[in-house]
This record gives sequence, C-alpha cells and structure tokens, in this order.
Amino acid sequence: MPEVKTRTISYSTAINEALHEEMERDEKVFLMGEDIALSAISPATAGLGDRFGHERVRNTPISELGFTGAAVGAAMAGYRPVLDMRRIDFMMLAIDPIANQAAKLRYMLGGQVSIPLVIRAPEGGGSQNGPTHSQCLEAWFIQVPGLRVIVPSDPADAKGLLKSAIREDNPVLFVEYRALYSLEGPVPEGDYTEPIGKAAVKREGSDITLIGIGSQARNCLEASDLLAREGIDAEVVDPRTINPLDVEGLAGSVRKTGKCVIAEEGHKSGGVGAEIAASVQEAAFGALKAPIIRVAALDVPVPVHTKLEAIVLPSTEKVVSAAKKLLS
Amino acid sequence: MPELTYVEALNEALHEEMARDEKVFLMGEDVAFDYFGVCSGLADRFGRDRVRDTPICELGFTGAGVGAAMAGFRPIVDLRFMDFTTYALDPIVNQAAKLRYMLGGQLSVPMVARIPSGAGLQYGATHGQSLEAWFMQVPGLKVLYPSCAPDAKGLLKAAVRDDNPVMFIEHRLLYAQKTKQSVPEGDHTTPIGVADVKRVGVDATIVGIGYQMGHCLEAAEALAVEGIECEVIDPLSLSPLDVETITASVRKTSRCVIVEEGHLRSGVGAEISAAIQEAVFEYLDAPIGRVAALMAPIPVQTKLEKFVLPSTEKVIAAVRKTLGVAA
Amino acid sequence: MSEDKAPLSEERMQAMYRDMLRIRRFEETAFELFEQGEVMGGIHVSIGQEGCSVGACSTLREDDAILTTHRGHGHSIAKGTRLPEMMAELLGKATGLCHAKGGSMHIADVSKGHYGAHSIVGSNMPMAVGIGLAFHFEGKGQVAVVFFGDGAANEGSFHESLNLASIWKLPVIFFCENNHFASSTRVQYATSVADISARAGGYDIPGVTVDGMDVLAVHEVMVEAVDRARRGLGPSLIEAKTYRYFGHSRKDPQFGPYRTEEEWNEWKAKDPLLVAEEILGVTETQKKAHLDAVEDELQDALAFARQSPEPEPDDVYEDLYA
Amino acid sequence: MVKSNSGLSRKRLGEMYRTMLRIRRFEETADDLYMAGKVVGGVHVSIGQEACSAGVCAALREDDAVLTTHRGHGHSIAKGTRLPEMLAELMGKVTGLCRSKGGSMHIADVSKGHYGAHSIVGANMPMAAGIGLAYQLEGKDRVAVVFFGDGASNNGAFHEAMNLCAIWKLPVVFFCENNQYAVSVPAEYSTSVDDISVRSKGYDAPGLTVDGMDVAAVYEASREAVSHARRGLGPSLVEAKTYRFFGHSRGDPHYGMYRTKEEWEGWKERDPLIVCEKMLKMTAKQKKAHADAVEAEIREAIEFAENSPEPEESVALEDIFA
Repeated sequence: MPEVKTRTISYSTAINEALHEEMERDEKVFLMGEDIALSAISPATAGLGDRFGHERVRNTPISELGFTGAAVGAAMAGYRPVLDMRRIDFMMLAIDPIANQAAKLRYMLGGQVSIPLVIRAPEGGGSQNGPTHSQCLEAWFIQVPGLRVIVPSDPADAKGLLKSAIREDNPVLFVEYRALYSLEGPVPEGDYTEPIGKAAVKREGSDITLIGIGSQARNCLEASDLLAREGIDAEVVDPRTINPLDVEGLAGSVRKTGKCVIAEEGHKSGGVGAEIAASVQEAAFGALKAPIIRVAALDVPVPVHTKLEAIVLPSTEKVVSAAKKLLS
Repeated sequence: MPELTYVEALNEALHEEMARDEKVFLMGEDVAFDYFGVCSGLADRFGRDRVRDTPICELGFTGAGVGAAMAGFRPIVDLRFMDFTTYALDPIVNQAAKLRYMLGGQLSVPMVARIPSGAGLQYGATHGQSLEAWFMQVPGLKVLYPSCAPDAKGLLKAAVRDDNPVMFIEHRLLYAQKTKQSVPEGDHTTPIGVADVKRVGVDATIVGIGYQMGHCLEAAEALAVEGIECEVIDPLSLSPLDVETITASVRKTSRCVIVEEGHLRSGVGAEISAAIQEAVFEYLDAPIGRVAALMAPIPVQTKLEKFVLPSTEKVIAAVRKTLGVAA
Repeated sequence: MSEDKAPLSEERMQAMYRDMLRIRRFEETAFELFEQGEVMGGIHVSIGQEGCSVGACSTLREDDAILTTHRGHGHSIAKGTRLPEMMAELLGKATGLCHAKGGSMHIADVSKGHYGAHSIVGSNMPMAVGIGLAFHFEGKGQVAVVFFGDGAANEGSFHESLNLASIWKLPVIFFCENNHFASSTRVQYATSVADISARAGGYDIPGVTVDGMDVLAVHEVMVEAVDRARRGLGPSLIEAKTYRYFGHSRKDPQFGPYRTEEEWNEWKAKDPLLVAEEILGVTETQKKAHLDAVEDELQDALAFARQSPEPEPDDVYEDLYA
Repeated sequence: MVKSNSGLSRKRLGEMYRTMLRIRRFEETADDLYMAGKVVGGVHVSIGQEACSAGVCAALREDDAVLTTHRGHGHSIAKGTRLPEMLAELMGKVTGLCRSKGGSMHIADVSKGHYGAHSIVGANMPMAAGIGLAYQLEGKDRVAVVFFGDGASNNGAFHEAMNLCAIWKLPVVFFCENNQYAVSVPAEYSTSVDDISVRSKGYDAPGLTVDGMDVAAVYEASREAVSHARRGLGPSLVEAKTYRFFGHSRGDPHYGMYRTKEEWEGWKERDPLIVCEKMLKMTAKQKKAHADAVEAEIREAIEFAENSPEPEESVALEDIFA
C-alpha cells in the first residue's frame, strides 16, 4: 500500500478544507446559514464567502424553519445545499423539514426525488453555555429512517466523512462537536473520502471494548492510555456513522473482548448508547461476560456553572471508572 | 364500576379536571369541534374561553401553553397528530422541559401536551409516527402513554395535576375501539412512574408500549394455548421509567421482548433493553428482543403498512425466538 | 386619563435617567468581569440600548410581566430585578437568581414579573402570548411585554404569536429592539421591510416605529400600547431603532468586520444617556450623585456575588421537576 | 377584490373549463371509490375550488413547479399530472405515482414539474422557496407556485418563507386558497386580517385578493404574479376567496356542523363550473362533448388503476435512500 502523506490540522480546518474542495469540485454545492459569510464568527466556513461569492455562501435571516425547508426544496430541484445550523439546539425550530420532509420525501414520492442535503450541526457542552446551547441530540435522528447521521471524532474523519456526506444523495445530519474544533490530528493530503456506515477501530485491544461517540471517542482514547498504565488493554471503537449503525463492526469487537462501555455526550436515557447496547447485546449475547455500561450526560439539563456542568457531562475519568468497574 | 371506552375515559378526565380546577384550560386546533369525541361537551360546558380553538400554529400555541403555565395556569394543549409536534419542539424541548431548571426553580410549567399518535389508518409517513422515544431523552419532561380506558382516565387526571410538563400520548386506533372497560369510580388518579403488570407469567416477559399492549396481550393469550406463560408489563410512564418493576419480572422469567410502534433504532425499546441488561445481566438467558416498526417510513398502502408495523404475529415470533422454540 | 397616561414628573424622569445609568454601569462591570474570566458562560451586553429598556419598563406595574432575550440585562434591571442575585448568577453562585443553572442568557426574577431571558431566538414570543392569555383570564389588567431583536422578527414564532395575540385580543406588547444586527447580519439584508412595525398591518394591530435612543419617546409610545392592552383592546407592535455599541458577544469587536467606524460614531453621538441628559438638563452635580449611588449599589451587588458560595454538586439534580 | 375582464380568448377559457371539469369528475370519482372502500388512506377533495387550480396552472409553463397540500388533486391535474397513475396511487397500486407509499396526500409527478402534495400544513412553503432558489441559481426563468390554505397562512413557515423569498427576490408565487375553513375553524376567527393578501406588505411584496370562483380572474391575477416572478422581481402573494363544497375530509358533512346550509348554498350558486359556463355561454351540446371526453379519460384511468397490481412487500423497504 502506498504511504499516505498526512499533515496535522485541526478539526475545524479539516471541515473548512472539505467545504472548499467540494464547492470547488461541484458547483451545485452551496452553503446557507446564519452568519456563515463572516469568517471571524464561523472558523469552519472561513474564506468560503470570499472565494465562492455570497450567492453560494449565503447568509440567512434567523429563520431556521424557513431556510432548512428551502434547502430541502433546492435539493429536490437538483442542488446540493449544505446548511450550517450553528447549534443543534436551534434545530428544534426546523425539525419538520428535516424529519417529516427531507427524510421521507423520496419514500413518500415513490423514489421520484432525492434530497442530497447536508446539515452541519455543531453541538455539545463544556463551555458554560447552559441548557439550551449545549445539547447533544443525535440520538433522535437515528430513529428517523431516510436520514444519515455522521458523528466524526477526529480531523481526518471530519474531512473524509464531510466530503462523502456532500457527495451522498440522501439527507445527512453531520454532527460536529464544538469541544473538538481545536483538536489537531493527521489528515491525508489530497482528495479522499471516508465511507458512510462503517465503524473504525481507533485503538486495538483485547480486554474491553470502549465505544465512543463523537467527543467521547477522544475521551475513550485518553481513557485507554490511562488504563494501559494499569495493564488493561482496551479496544476503542468509533461508530463514526450512527444511522446507519454498523452493528457488526461494534459487535465484532465485543465478541473479542466480552466487555463493553459506551460513552456519549447526550443524555443517557434514550441516548445513542441505549441503541448500541440493545443491538450489541442482541448480536453478541453469547460473548458478553458482563453488562454493557453506558457513560453519558446525566439526565438533567446541562447547567451553566462550570462545576455543575462537569458533573453532568461525561469525561475520561468516568470512562476509566466504568471500565474498571466492569473488569473488577 | 362504570364501563367506558378509551375516548369516554379521556373525555371524563377532562370534564372532571376542568370542573375541579378553573386554572385548567384546553387549547388546540379544532378542540371545540373535536373529531374524535375526546373533547365532547367541553366547549358547551366550559365556554370557548377555556376550550379554545387555535389557528394552525403549533409553535405559537404550544409556546403560549408554556407561557400560561409559567403564569400559573394549567393548560392542556392538543397537538392533534404527534407528527405536528415537529413544529412545536422548541417550546417543548428548549423551554417547557428546561425553564424550571434554568431559572433555578423560580417557576414550574404545569402543562399537558395531549399527543395523539399512531399508524394503522393508511395516513402515511407524516400522519402516524410514534416519536415518544425523542421525549424520553429530554430531562424535565414526563412522558405517559396509557393503553386502556382506566389508565387513560387515571393518568390524564394525574398529568393535569402534575406540576411539570407532561407529554400525554394517545393512540388513534384506541380512539376507534368501541369496547368498554371498567374504570374506577370517583376521583381516581393513576400514579405516574409506576408500571403495571397486565398479565402474570413465568416463561418470558413482554413489555408493551401504548397501543401495542393489545398485540402483546393477544400474543400472550395465543402462546398460553401452547403452554407458554408470558408476563405482560405496561410501563404506562416512559419517563420516569419504572425499571424496577420490569427487572423484577425479568429476574423471574430471564427472557424479555419489548414491543413498541416507533421505529426500531433508538426507540423506547432500546432504552428499556439497555437498562434491563445493565440491571439484571446475570439473570438473562437470551438476548432481549425488540419488536418495532421497521426502519422505513410508514407507507400508505395497507399491505405495506402492515409489513412495516408490529403485530401480534411478530410478537409471538419474537417470544418464540427468545425461548428458542419453533412455531 | 388613566394612571398610565399621567405626565411624567421631574422625579420620575430623573429615576428613569438613573435606571439607564444603572444598566450602563452594570453592563460595563459585567463585561469587565467577563474579560477577567469571572463570569460563567457567555454574556451579551446591551450598552447603547438602555433607552429601550427603561422607556418600556417605566410604563409597567410591578405585576406586569416582561420576557426578554439573550441580551436582557437592561430589561431585567429596568423591571426591578435584584442586582446582587443577578450578579451572583453571572458569577455562577448558588445565590444567583437561577442558582447558577441559567447564567446571563436566562436571567429571571419571577417575583418582580420578570419571566426570563430566553436564549433561543424567537422562543419568548409564544410564551408571552401564553402569559398574556393568563392575564386575560385573571382580568386584573396586567400586561406582558416581550422584547426581541430585529433578527427574531424573521422567525416563524413572530408570525404565529402576533396572529394569536391579535385574534384573542391579548394584553401583549411586542417590543422589537431593532439594533440593526442579528449577530453579524444586517437588518436590511435579512428583513424584507424597512420598518418592522409595518408588519403589524398583517395582524390588524397598531404598529409604530420609535427612536430607541430617546427614552422619553419610547416611554410615550409604550404608554399608548400599555393603555390599549390594559383596556382589552389587544396587542401592539413597537419597533425601536437602536444600536448596540458592543459586539454581539465577545468574538466580534465594536466595529470592523460588519460595520464601519463612521456608522458606529454616528450612533454613538445619539447615546441614550446623552440624549436624556440634554432633555432633562441633568447637571454635573446631579450626574455625579446618580453615579455615586449607582456605584455603591453595584459594589454591594458585586460583594454579595463574590462572597456567595458556589453551588454544591448535588444541586445538579435540584429544580428539575416541581 | 380583483374580478375578471373578458380579455381571454374563448379557446383558452374553454381549456380551463375542461381542466376544471376533469378535476371535478376525478374528485367525484375518487370520493365514490373512497366510499366503496377502494381508496387507501384519506382523501381531501377540492370540489368547489377548481377555478384556483385551473386558473393558476394555465399561467404556468411545463418546466415551472407547483407544490400543493393535502387537498391537492386539483392542482395536480391542472399541472398535467398523469391521471391513471394518480388514481392508481389513490387505490394503493404499485403503478401509482408514489408506488403506493404516499397516497392522496403526497401525489407528485416530478416529471411534470409537480413537486408534491405535502400533508404537513405549512411545510411546502419553505420548500417552494428552495425550489425558487434553485431556479434563480440556475439562471433560468422558471417559477415555483406554492398552494396553501387560509390555515397555513397563520403558520410560522409562511412568514419565514415569504421573508426569504422577498429578501432574495426568488421566483415564487404564494397562492393562498382561502376556502374559509381550516378544518372546522373559520378563517375569520383564526386569521387576524380580513384579506390575507395584506400580509404581503410585511415583506414588501405585491399582494392581491381575487375571486376564486372565477377562473378567468384567477388566471389574470396569476399571470401577473408569475410574470413578476419570471422577471426576477420576487414573490407575490395572491389570495383567492373560495369554498370547498365537501367537508374537510370524510369525517364531516357538507354543512350542518360548523357551517350553515345558507352559507353553503350561497357559495354553491357561484360554482366555478357554472360561472365559467355562463361566461362561455355554453350550449348543452358543448357541455356534453366536454363531459363525454372527460368521462372516457376517467374510465380509462379507473381501468388502469383497477388492473394494476398491488405492491410486493419488499416495496415497503425501497425508495428510502437514493
């Protein structure tokens, strides 16, 4: 296999590059969202307005319902809109066009249209933004047939999966974790994509499987380092896509280790971890040696106060202690 | 004990609660006229001020419900189709569920959202969804889903009296049921957060959500003929979820199937399954099974709709699978 | 003439001026604390918009309600919100109005009729309709005022709320502070009408545009709207043209990326405090007396906030369910 | 309210008459089939509103787009949707336009520029904005028309979509069929203005109200609005006052529940077919010729639909993803 040349860039730069390259490649791709034309406010879209003009990098009024529905329409009519939702919390005002229209139209219309739409949805806590600006809501969209949901956890996946998302002929919710924007990592040079629907083993191990979603894949990697110091060899698996969910990819690791911790930033009840736990126990029941444990945000809103927020959100330490509990 | 249909039970609860507490009022599209009989007689009895038709503006009137609740009233908003809540999620998820918490307990939001749900009427993908799992992930909301007349009445009364926002889910096919059931006399409420064992058994536990309870009981009936005794549990309240009652049953039976009408992935069954295996892993003799809508939108065509939705036959097959017995 | 419509006494006008100063100094203090890292979460200061807050709230009774936005310190103070507890909220203390769970974007003091700052743009308008509905039921002549920005006027919730309030003749005043920018997006780009108040015609209600830098002008149009609402004649839409001297939050400077220095200076010349000083003929002595009093109040508030304890870990579970 | 003048050729008006008759007979047939238990899912017929469908679509080119509502058979037919496949859709056949998965509420024939009936009230307007945006980006002079009811005009989606189209000058015509009732709720109760078209002022766009029972008047108003859009001048709001002679769906009768017999009869006298027949001074023979031709077409469609196969179960899992 030829050596892939890489360089180190941040998660937000990786997203920015993917947008540049895809807009360059396909003139049907255009961006819409609040404040996206102003580089200072949106690093992920920095420079795009200058390069491609404000027709294709289109500031919108604060009308989430309106511009999301408009994106569905433009997609039906053959364009490939990429929306910037700014925060997933604001999507609460735009769920109808996403869940009732984008996800279902192709099906309801018997395949007459497709909706090649990408919704970039930054989310997550850790910056004292409080209950309405810190939510992680990706679990909702696993339940909506017709949507793809992507949850990249590092710069290379962010770029490769965003490029795939833009080329995908179906509506994609592309979740970006605000806590990861500054995370740096190796990213291949040139044009590459990552496959949608395929989990990735981020670290191989044999004692326990740590499944981390988005920001928590990072915490799982950190946790695996800490565990290694105590002689525990953890495997870290990142589903990368949660709709469709690569159940086999996840169950395969659990069959090997027999133990599993799932970490996510959303609330525990009804979270992504619930689905993964339910499907993994169905698929790998015979291999499981212990219950699957979920590490997630506590079932309370995310408070503003730094200390309280830290109590509510998951962390590397919480992953470590969950793993140790299973191994004890 | 009086005998009531599901619709009559809901209707009685509304009459009684509106008569009991003048802070209770009802708001929604066509509530004064009401197609289904749930609101029968309310407008005549309590006036159009308290039984308030709204324009088609789910965002507006649900938000208004939150505001009225903040100011001390007890609004009941009628969202007509669960699918329409997609327009009203901001006031429900970002406001009603969080306000008390964000404001450090300065106020509460005693609002009930009545949410008729459910497929099976060939209304298609946008008029029959079951989205209750969404609300389970929102701390601050309570989510109730009664499957029969007595629970419907007792829970709706409890919901109206609860000081928190309650998503009260109803099912359109239950509206259509003409069978009457005994409902406790007088001012009776059903406790929120307590599951109900609808049938006792030892071989497998079936957890049925809302309308699917009917399929579960039919399945249990059919399996009993073959000597398989199922315990059937209705959580009644999805949030808070009574994990204790469910796991107590699974400790006894060691096998469990969860049945819901929502789509499989990340549905109510996912949470219940994850919670059960976490609590009583060592008692389980087989993987926890789930019966749910297939991962396709609900098609209009009758045959296709049936294929996508759960059914008594699918429940029976799932129970057999968990027991390792062939049909 | 109703009590609302009585002419303003000299004393009341001085009090209004003082309230604007209180807001200005509170915001300046808050911003300093923010830059020093003492504030938890983000803040959005309303410096430049004090004429709106005070002009509007000076027409309200204590049992009237307000709802505001992420940029809501000014309205909060003008409505009588307790400063020490408000400051404590900003600093993330257990004694804060919201027990450190809401922060700057959710300041509320329900005991003073302040039903909260709401951080989702547009979300407060339907809630205001509901509070107006409750007031309509109560029949005590209470009024709800909802503050929102030019950006929110393009949200669907604006439309639904004005229609509802109009058909039900609810005592709600929709007060749009058109500060010309939704974050970085200029109102002329995002909004299809020159005067947002023109949208009132779509709901058959009065709509008026007023100079938001002139506290007395704001007061005057509010008196009309409040009177109308109290008499059961329904809602009004008021648009106050104003300007925020600071950036949207911390990330953007006062001018540069999306507005010019010239524009900024033009508006700065119309500073609501200067305008009021001129109209009221505030003397230097009066000004100093006001400033001293305000400073004392702020220092007390800050001391209270700083001395207050942080919340306990177990507090995360408090205040969720009633 | 705009009334028609007689600047329209007999031939053109005759074509519109034929379209209206095709709609009328299709819907009567659909209703019969529904009562006979042959229709899958619900149907909402537009009988009484045919002049809106025929008048608007007569002003469109084949490469223009329409989006409609749950009550969309009329618009579909007027835009050229294939009748056999449409009837097959209603009857749950795999040859249906949507392969039996959308039913009456989601009739679409994208090959004819029909981007779908949309069953969530209000949802089609933002989508129309997006289609308009696509047309603008393409630089072709195509136009999108979105049909909606009086009820939808109170939905936030209306507001956001109108504003977007106005600020971006998108080629979209908002055509409101004010049939006086949102299910059972009268427009005069639910809507804060008498003429919904006045709301266009809130977006600085042209607005007018037209007699929706007069196909020539609808055509003229639409031609104006479509031409405005085609010339790149942005959206218009056209309101047609009309009436559905049937109930909302099969759950409610023609009158007696929420509307009176007198009101119903008053509108029935202005049946758009009768109005048009009078304008054309149609003879009994001419009428029969139209009726016979339409009957033959409908019979063929029924035959096609009846003879079409039901879908295989596997169809339920197709068309989810492209």
